[in-house]
Amino acid sequence: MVDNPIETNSPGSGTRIDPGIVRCLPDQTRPTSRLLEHKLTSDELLHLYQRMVEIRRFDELAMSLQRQGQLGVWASCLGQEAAQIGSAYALADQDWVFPSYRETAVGLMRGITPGDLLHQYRGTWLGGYDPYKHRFAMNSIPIATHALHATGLAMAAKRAGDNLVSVAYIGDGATSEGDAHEAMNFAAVFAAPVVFFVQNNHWAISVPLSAQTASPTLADRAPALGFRGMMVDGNDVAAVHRVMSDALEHARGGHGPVLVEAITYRIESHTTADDHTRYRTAAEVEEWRERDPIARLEHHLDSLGMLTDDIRRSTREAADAKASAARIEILQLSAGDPTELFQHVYHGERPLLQEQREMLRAELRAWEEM
Amino acid sequence: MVDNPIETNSPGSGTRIDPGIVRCLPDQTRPTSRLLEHKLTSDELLHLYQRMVEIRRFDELAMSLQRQGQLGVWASCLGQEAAQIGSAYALADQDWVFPSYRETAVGLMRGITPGDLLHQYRGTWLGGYDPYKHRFAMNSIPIATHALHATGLAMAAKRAGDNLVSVAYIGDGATSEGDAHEAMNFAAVFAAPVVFFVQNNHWAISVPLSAQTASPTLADRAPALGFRGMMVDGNDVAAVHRVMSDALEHARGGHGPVLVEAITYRIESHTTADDHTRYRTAAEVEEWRERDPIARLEHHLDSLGMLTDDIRRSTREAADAKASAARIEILQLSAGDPTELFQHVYHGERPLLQEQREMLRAELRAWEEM
Amino acid sequence: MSGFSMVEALNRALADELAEDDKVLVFGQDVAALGGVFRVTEGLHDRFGDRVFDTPLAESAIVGTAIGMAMYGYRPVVEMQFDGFSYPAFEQIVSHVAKMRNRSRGHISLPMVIRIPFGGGIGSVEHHSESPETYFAHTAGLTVVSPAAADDAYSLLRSSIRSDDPVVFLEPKSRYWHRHEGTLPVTTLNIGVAQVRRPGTTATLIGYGPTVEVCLAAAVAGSDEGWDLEVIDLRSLSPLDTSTLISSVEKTGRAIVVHEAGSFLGMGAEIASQLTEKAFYSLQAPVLRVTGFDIPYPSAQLEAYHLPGVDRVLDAVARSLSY
Amino acid sequence: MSGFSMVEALNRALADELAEDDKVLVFGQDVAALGGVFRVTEGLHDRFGDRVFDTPLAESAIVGTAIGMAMYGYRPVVEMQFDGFSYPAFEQIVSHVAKMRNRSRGHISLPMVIRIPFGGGIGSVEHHSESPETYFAHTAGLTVVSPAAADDAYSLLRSSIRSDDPVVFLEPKSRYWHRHEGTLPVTTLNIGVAQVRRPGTTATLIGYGPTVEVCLAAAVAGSDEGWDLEVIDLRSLSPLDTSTLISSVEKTGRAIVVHEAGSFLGMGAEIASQLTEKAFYSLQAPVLRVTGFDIPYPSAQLEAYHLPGVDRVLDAVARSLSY
Ligand SMILES: Cc1ncc(C[n+]2csc(CCOP(=O)(O)OP(=O)(O)O)c2C)c(N)n1
Ligand SMILES: Cc1ncc(C[n+]2csc(CCOP(=O)(O)OP(=O)(O)O)c2C)c(N)n1
Ligand SMILES: [Mg+2]
Ligand SMILES: [Mg+2]
Repeated sequence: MVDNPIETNSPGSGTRIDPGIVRCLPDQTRPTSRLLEHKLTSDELLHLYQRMVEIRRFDELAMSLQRQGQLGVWASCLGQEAAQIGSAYALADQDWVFPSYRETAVGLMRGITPGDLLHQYRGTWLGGYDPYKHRFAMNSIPIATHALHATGLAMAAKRAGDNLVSVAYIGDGATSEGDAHEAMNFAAVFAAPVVFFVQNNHWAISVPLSAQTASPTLADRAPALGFRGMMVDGNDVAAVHRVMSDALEHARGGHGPVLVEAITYRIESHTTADDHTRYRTAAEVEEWRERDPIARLEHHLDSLGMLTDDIRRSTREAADAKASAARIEILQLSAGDPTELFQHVYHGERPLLQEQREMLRAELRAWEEM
Repeated sequence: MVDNPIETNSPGSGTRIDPGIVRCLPDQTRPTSRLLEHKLTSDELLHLYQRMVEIRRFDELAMSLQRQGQLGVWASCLGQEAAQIGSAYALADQDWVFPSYRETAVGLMRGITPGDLLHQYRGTWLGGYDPYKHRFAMNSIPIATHALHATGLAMAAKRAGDNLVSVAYIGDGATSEGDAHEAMNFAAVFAAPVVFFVQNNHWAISVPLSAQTASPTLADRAPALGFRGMMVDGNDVAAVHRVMSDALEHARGGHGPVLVEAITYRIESHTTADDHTRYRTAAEVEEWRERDPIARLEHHLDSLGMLTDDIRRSTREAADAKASAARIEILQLSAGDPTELFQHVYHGERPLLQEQREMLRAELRAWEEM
Repeated sequence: MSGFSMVEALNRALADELAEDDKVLVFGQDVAALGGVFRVTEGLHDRFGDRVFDTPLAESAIVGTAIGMAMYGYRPVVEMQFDGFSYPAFEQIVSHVAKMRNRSRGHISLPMVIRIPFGGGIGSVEHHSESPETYFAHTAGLTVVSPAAADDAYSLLRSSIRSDDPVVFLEPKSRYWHRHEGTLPVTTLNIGVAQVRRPGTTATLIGYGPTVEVCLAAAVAGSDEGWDLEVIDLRSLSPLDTSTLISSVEKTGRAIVVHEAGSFLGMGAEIASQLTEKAFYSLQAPVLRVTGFDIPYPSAQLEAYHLPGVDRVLDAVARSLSY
Repeated sequence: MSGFSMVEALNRALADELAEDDKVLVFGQDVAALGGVFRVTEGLHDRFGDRVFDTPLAESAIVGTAIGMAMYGYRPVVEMQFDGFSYPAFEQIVSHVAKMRNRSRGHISLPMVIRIPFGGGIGSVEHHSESPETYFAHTAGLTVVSPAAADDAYSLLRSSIRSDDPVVFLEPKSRYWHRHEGTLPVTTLNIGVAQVRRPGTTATLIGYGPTVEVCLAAAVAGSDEGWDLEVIDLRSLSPLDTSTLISSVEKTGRAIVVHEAGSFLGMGAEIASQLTEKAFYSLQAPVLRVTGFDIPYPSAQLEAYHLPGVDRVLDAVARSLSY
């Protein structure tokens, strides 16, 4: 079944998309009443498949580097590849991304190198890439705070007459923070071109969605504030791409912000420092493993006759090769000269920091001489 | 026309009352499609009339005391008497009120004396009444912050098994603050017996409602968070009483929080320090003056033949007498011994404050001797 | 009326920056049609249109969206309506405004100004008379300044808007209506440089914002006692102009810091520590502090007891001289 | 394993208070099923049911609702997951927690504890290693304490829960797993009293939380130089036990304050100022400060350069002795 209800919605404000959760690819684990058309060519589907495999491979690499003590901590996005890659693929170059700590796939899609992206986790610096080059803002660890930065940047771009959309990636837990509300309200009031892309992965560390909100949806926050909310199956890369494309178009067209709730699941623990077996059942995780976004796409490609053994193999090999290269890049990261600590605190020089830098310099010299 | 749609709503969550704005008393200024039954006897209506007149008289007194330099500032609630008095009248003794700075009428309805209530504005102390005696928390000046205190107290009362509802009075502007969102979300998640009574008086100092939200209603925030929202004509004391009674019953019955949006208008400037002619038209104010809540009730009582000249006169005289007494009480307020400044900062004694108190005491002695 | 008030100076500084640099934006609560509760932004919306605009009532959002705008190349000047209402924005200020440049290894500059009317003495209600400078000055990554005079307010605000570092700009409410002789524009000292407002030899009085006037009045009164008091206006709390303070103390041997904030971890603590460390042999008495009490800011009728006044400053001078 | 860690001590203190007083509640993010990210609340939800519960992800709400509960007679103990995530609650803490008793003229007590794991040295990512003590200790109306040892953690937390004043309880993360010999329960000193952890005569080292261990290690190392260093553990930052500090300095004539927070307006500033004022004639050198740099907390591989260590403390002792 293919239907097209998205266009039938009045643009502008206050509406949430029917029929609820948008899906485009068949889901093997449950009967899907109706599927909508997606906007991807077969080549694009194949490309997304390759990127998903590659990025999952990267996530596995990061997990193992962390276990080897090469990364301080790792926040896996395993299981969320469709949500992240499908949404990132819909972006235009000029669009801006405001990520949390879990948007590895989005960062890689924006062309940031693995090493640059992982400084923070390796502990070599707090950030590592040029956010302007990739239009990918600094990771924001304080939950929901960056939704305001995304809104501010969108207000600025609109004011400048620039044709771009600013996308805030936040989690289900983040929607409880005051900043999330304020960001959405400002975005609505100023009709700013922002998309709030909420990855509802059902957990905020150990707190399940049911303890986070009494509402059946997060998407309904949008119409309550006078703007458009949409829900999408976050494990369906084609549906995510489609909904995100519509959302971006809506925002780009001057119709104000959009909230996209992508329903997905965090397969791993919150981070490598967490142990999810303490608070959720293996059965629940298993249920979602069966809804794996890569398997879903694979199945679809298969049914189209597009997935030969050759392609599978070359995809895997390409992913392995990229992972090997990434591994080398990451292991070569280093913190550099410790006196850089004083370099970026202010634009101008400060006597107090100069003193402290000189003290450190003297210590470093003394240690060297020992 | 009398109808009763409130009971037909499924209690529990996620619903907003139809048919929109509840009204019970005819509004002379516009055709009212349908009026709902109210829950007040004629005696009660008359009583509320008398209290509204009395409290408006009090507000005028406070305005004039401020002009005479006897109060530092005054935040008038003129025009909002129906919203405040109708809602306060619906409360049970055991219920708690968490007011902002404008809830004078509610405070007087809770039995606080004018003097106790006005310490803050006279500048003699930051507060003045026993909040436990009146179940009327300290005025909260930082916008929306007290909505969280109301929610916490409701969570506590529910836990203790006590049959009470906690009411947070907030303004339209307050709904933009993160704290308002967090309070509503916590209340919904913990199904706490709270009523968020939002006086939508169309202005937050100089910022109109249209610049505060892109949504046509504030009540819709509630269903988006999984709880009940209701709208009422805030200049209709009987309708406010009815909606508030229903809201309290809902919350008291364990069905979770309720948001009541009472649509009213701030007739005066924000405070005596403000000049509303800078940002709004005389015509707009005039339009709302014509919807005066006291005149509305008066008209209704008149139409029932309940308002003799005698009653009008005695009401006015009683109000004047109370105002005279209040005036005396307020003028007698004084700050007392300045060393009390150190008395309530901590429960225990602190050497640093003891030193500072001794210094002040010595200065006071020296000044006396001069 | 001749000369100009601090409110007028701030207004003119905003207008001149708005006129000269179209990247400058001014926003906050009630800054447009109303012109701000203190009229600092009066007329700017009329003149500059939507570059001066009102926002919904949410301080975290005001600062948070300013961050996004600054990232995009604008120079936002935002207003927190009162000192006590800057706290909802605290997380944005401490976790992002102060740290973004460092986090991004220098890629991101946030040239933004957070204007905060601060301090007491105007008979206001609670939360309207706070002195939050310690919270900001302790935070690495922020510049914190406060003018004491109208001419300096003009020049400091313009420099703050032009600074590539984020600036917390503390406006002393009790000095808003004080008039200064002369005409605008003026250029005063740079950010980071303190000003000797009155030279002297007996002891050094150190103030900023609202207390500079108190120090100057104490110096006048002190001359009756035969004291020749030096008065320094810090102007900038972070960075702190330690060298001007040291030079003064090397001359006078005595210092008294005066501020409205409580003593405990107030600016006086930092100044006393630095002076003691760096001018140890010059000091003939400990650096003394004359400050607000360590209590919540009191109600209007009691604030006079709380605020540091001329008598307390003179008492401290006497105490200092008794060492 | 013999003895108990600080995490175990804190867990036991919570359990014992929950058991003895049914008004005690424990809540925050991930404190129930997970037992807290540091396992401080492990097992408490199982044992005490819904008196130990998880909340949605909103710090202002956690503190704000705790205020309402405390008003109603409960004694909430709330957790901020990390130091850097206490800032969204800053307004509730500064404008209400600290001021409610005073505002209500003594009618309202807020017996609540805000637990905050704080400080660095655990190789964590940004916002997870902050030292926010100045923000709280500068705020009148709050009590601020920090244990350095596991036994003290137990006793201080129990006293904090029993205090009728709101307490900000700073738990030094780097000491969480350090074991203490002995068995619980124990009773240590009261809130407001500092402890001399090691007597000495050459100079006084003053630390709290994570830096007491650094001071003790420096004292051991210093004995090689022939120095007999006294080490004081503040335990309570506000109130500050000035008299214990004065007595020590009257004996040693020299003091060095050690903390991870930046120097500018850090606790060292307050201590130095008070000691200089109150022990002026005893001090043979300025009170020196060995602190974290005045920069945003650095990344894991650089934090060792930032944190005050034994060598820097010893250098400071040498500098102090050179006066
Ligand atoms: C303001 C703030 N509070 C607490 C934390 C600690 N913390 C880190 S991640 C997290 C859960 C976030 O959940 P969600 O928003 O659903 O994102 P997810 O991790 O599932 O991607 C918490 C509580 C934080 N980083 N920031
Ligand atoms: C956190 C905070 N920010 C700003 C203010 C300054 N302020 C006082 S009242 C007000 C407007 C409030 O509007 P609304 O919530 O609609 O209530 P109303 O005054 O209309 O009753 C503002 C901005 C404040 N008191 N608290
Ligand atoms: Mg999540
Ligand atoms: Mg209003």
